[in-house]
Amino acid sequence: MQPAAITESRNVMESAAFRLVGRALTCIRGGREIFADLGFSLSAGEALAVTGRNGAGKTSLLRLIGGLLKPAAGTIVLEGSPDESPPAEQAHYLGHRDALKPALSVAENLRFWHAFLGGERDSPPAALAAVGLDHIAHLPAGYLSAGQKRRLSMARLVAVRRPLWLLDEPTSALDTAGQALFATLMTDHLAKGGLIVAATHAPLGIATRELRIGGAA
Amino acid sequence: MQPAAITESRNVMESAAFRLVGRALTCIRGGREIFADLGFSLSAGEALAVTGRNGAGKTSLLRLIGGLLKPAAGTIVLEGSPDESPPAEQAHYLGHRDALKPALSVAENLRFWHAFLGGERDSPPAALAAVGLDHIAHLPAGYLSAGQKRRLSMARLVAVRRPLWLLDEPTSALDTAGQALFATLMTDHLAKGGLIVAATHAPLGIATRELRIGGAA
Amino acid sequence: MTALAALIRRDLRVALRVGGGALIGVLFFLTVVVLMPFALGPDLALLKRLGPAILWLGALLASLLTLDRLFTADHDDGSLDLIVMSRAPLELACAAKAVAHWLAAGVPLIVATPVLGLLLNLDGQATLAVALTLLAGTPALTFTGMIGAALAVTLHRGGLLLAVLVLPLSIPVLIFGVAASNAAIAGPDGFGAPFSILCALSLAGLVIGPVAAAASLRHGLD
Amino acid sequence: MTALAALIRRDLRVALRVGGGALIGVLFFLTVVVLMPFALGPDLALLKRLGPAILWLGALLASLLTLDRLFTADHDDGSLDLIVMSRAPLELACAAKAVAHWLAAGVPLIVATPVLGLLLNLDGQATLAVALTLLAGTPALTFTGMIGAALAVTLHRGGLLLAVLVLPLSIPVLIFGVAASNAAIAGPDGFGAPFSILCALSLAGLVIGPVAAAASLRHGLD
Amino acid sequence: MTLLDLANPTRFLSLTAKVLPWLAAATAILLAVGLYQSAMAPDDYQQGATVKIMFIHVPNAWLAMFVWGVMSLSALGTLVWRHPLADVSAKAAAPIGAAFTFLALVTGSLWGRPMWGTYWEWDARLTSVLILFLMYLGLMALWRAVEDPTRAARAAAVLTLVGAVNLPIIKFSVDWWNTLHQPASVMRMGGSTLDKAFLIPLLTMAVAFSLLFVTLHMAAMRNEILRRRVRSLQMMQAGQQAA
Amino acid sequence: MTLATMLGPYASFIVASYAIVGAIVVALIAWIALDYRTQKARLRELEAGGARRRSGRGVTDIA
Ligand code: HEM
Ligand SMILES: Nc1ncnc2c1ncn2[C@@H]1O[C@H](COP(=O)(O)OP(=O)(O)OP(=O)(O)O)[C@@H](O)[C@H]1O
Ligand SMILES: Nc1ncnc2c1ncn2[C@@H]1O[C@H](COP(=O)(O)OP(=O)(O)OP(=O)(O)O)[C@@H](O)[C@H]1O
Ligand SMILES: [Mg+2]
Ligand SMILES: [Mg+2]
Repeated sequence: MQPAAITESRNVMESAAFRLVGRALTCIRGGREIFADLGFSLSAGEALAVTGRNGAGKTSLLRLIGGLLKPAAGTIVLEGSPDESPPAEQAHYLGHRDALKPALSVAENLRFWHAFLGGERDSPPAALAAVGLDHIAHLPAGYLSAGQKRRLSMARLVAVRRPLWLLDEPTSALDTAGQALFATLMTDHLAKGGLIVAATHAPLGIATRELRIGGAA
Repeated sequence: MQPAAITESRNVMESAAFRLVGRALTCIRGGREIFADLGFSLSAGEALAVTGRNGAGKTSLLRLIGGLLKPAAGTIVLEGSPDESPPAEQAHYLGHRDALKPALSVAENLRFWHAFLGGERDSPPAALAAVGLDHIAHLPAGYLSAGQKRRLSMARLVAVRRPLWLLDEPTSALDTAGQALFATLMTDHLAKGGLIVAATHAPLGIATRELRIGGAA
Repeated sequence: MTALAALIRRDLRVALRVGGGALIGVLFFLTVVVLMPFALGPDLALLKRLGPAILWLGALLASLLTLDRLFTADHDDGSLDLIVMSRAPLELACAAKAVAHWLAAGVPLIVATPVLGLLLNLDGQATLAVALTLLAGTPALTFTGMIGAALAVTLHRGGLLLAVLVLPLSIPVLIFGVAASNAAIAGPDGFGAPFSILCALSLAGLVIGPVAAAASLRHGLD
Repeated sequence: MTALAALIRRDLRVALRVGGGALIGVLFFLTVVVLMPFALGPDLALLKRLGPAILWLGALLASLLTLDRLFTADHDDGSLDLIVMSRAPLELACAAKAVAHWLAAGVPLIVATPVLGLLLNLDGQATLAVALTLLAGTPALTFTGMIGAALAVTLHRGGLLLAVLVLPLSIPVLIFGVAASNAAIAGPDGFGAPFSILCALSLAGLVIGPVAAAASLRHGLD
Repeated sequence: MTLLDLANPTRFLSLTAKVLPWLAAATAILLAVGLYQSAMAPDDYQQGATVKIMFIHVPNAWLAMFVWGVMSLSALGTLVWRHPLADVSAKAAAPIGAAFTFLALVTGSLWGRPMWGTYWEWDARLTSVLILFLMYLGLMALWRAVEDPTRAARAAAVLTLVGAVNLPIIKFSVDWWNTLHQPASVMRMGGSTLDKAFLIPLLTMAVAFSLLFVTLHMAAMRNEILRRRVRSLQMMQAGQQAA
Repeated sequence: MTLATMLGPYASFIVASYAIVGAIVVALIAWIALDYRTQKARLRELEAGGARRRSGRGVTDIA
């Protein structure tokens, strides 16, 4: 379907000085206030590790940035974005759920997101190889182990280029080699001027700034 | 529904010298051989950490022990079990999926498993308190964060006593406090003569023997 | 026993709270009945004659609509693993789930019958007879449908394929259900035979359904 | 455009693979039609008269059987988050999903109509007319059903609303569909009016459905 | 050669390779004889030449039911004895059975038009054959829908057995239902006293078609075994590349 | 004497039924024969590619 890699020389991430800024954010879910008056700012090439206890609101913050939740107060903007598009359209979201269809093969799943997400892209087979899944490209995604599913999600980050990565406990289920691989991918992304916001309980293996959300549970 | 705790003084785990033994196990899934000729043995009070790369077959091994997969060859027995019951009926299985109904409240979910699984039990509210979820017992389980869901699954291990725990990456999504809490729970369980088989990529915080599965992906 | 009661209670609670299944069933049932006058034209006598058949068709199709996620929902959230591993025999657990489903989706249909009888111009006694046959026969629909629901887990399949597999299995129930209702309307004589066959089908389903479903679940998990 | 085409292709592929393939749709309608004589009795004249209603009921059932998880499936596996975040307008993405659903569940019915017409003893022209009304009307079923499917995601306890909202919405479609088919069978005169209403319903659905679904998805995610 | 030998697929392959040509030849000869006999058969005083349809209609109808029986036995083999050849046999039989059922329907319809004046009647026997056909198609869809043959085999076995219980019920209930509503408008010659002139070609054709089934079934089973070998080799190659 | 006169007024039905039976049977045979060829070819291809069935797996190897 999507034959070869689209490797333009112009690179959005390099050309613009991105800054992701959240101001005075309040999040209310199910009638309960999760956090209030939260602010942060992140420049191109930086990674932000969002930490906090279970139920503190890390996932909620990522979903706010991705536009999947609306803040009760406050704003989130991606400054320096060339086309005034909302952060969601500049972002990859890697959540707990892998966005895979078990009935489709590994390659089909990736090809779908590759075609659907659009924008600047690399070739799906190369992305599969990058995450070490090329030898099982023909298997139905339903056959994959937990870590293999995670790797397939990671392949999406490689196949489609987006400046902002929103990662929710990205290394869970990955083996040691997988975690190292993922650290390399993130380092590459940052080196190209990308931004990363990652909710995590474990060290990510890259240099990060930390945003600790209070809250309890 | 299930009113109070049933705390008999007789304790199955203490009374019998359990041993979980797997011999010459071969696992075939989807026509592919995952591992072959695997053996292990585990005595009461011991924990076995199953490690290996993504797709090596850790989850598959746990499911074999739990009777959820049939081995292509080999046997798994729980020696010293008082009533000749298969390992599955003596086991708790904590998988990736949390076995929770989002529409039911936290307390209702736990009460259901408490009543359904039967056998020796502790009171559900006490179990909720033990995993630090008592203050949100009335919330629908669908509202929980990833770590809170995991804690609710852990509560099942506490509320219903089973000698054998099968844990698939049990600490994923838990915060530091949660991991420490879980380590305490496991230590208690082992001290009472329980057995633990845990697939994991991260240290569990308890003393374990290790079973490394070869394989790749 | 507590285990099975707990399972029934949980499934009922989920069904009532999520609402979907049972209500879709009843509304679909209603739609089928409402549509008929438009399809048949203003022929009241014909409508009355076809009443039981229409109600039974509605019941059959409605149960099909609500059954397909009976086991898949539990499979998807991991509950099914624990149910299979538990000390309660899987056959009984399957039967318990079927009972809960019937209470949540079958009973509302029977309760709705008198209202729909009005729409179809059935008189009181006829409506009662149809409701009675539904009471005796819908369990059979649930139990045969359950086999399909279990296959859906085994096969990782759903939707129309399952309907195709299950519908032929429920034809006898339909035949005897309609026959018993028609007999009851015509007079009390011919009612006994088809009605007892209907009951027999439900009883047979009570045995075959859970056994077949459990067999298919046991072989099919992975 | 590539994005939407990819979405349609994926949904079609999943539907065909999970549902068992393209032929299953045809088989499903065959099964539903074969069911009818068992309930109504082997009366060819009656079957012929009910033919369009039976076909339309089959269409409604097929779309309901597969519609309820149109968005919930994507929500449960996390795809929906990415679809909402993507650069493709959500309205168009919803429309694409509806198109895929219609292709998988609606088109097989239309293709199968000639076979079923034979079994129901419809003559060639009548069969053609029924197929035509299905072609014009089934999109309306899909598009109204889509609103309910989107609500099911938004309101976690949403099956309830799905049923309450969607089925009444589809009753007019059924009524006009059956009316148009019956008119066509009776003679060419009365066909125009109900048929144009049917087309209007489909067109209105084409606009309202995706917009309403997208609105509900946008506000409802959490 | 014991049954145990046959259980081994490799043994099965080599054995059937020897048997198959003979079976095929016997089938061809018997079919030719049957066709000749039916061509020579006299016209029926009532049905005229259309009675010739009987010689193909009845064998196909018999086989349609017989094949489901074969599949039911295979299903037992799958579920009870876990016999791998039983899966293969069940899967191979389904399309052949469906073809015979289809032919029974078509030839019956073509016979019905001159005899009853209609291609299709919602008659008891006809309807139950149509259901049988639908069940065959459903089963084939099931086999096709699932890539993993062992997994499909068990599901198909459960369904085949439930169908085997169900078919007689349908047949019986439909009979009952027809007599209730209206007397059967079906004119049957009745299997009772068939003239020798018709009986002999009919029986020849029946035997010929049965042989045809055995031959096709055996060949299809061989194909299925090969297909599974291909599959397991492919899987193993994927595994080797992974390692 | 043509076929039609020999078979009476319903010749077309008789011929059609024999023809359809013939066609379907031939199609079945052709399908099975073709299937055999393709499976054989794929097997040869795979074995040429170095894949080898392990011996001693006996009965399970076809599953
Ligand atoms: C679609 C239409 C038809 C179908 C599906 C059908 C089906 C069957 C079946 C299943 C049998 C085997 C029943 C048994 O052995 O118990 C059978 C036998 C037979 N059929 Fe048909 N049939 C059809 C039309 C006809 C017509 C039109 C005629 C002749 C007027 C006919 C004459 C016979 C005869 C003579 C037998 C042999 C009866 C016997 O063995 O006692 N069939 N048919
Ligand atoms: N349902 C299935 N059908 C067929 N093959 C499967 C299925 N599930 C898993 N597999 C395959 O079995 C192998 C082992 O899977 P398993 O889930 O046991 O791995 P794991 O060791 O738990 O990996 P991870 O660390 O990623 O959780 C994988 O290669 C996977 O592709
Ligand atoms: N859908 C929802 N509706 C209402 N409340 C919710 C919902 N999802 C989560 N919450 C609540 O919001 C709070 C924050 O949840 P969130 O998922 O953001 O936590 P988190 O920091 O990601 O926790 P974890 O470390 O466990 O993943 C929790 O207390 C949770 O109960
Ligand atoms: Mg979280
Ligand atoms: Mg695993």
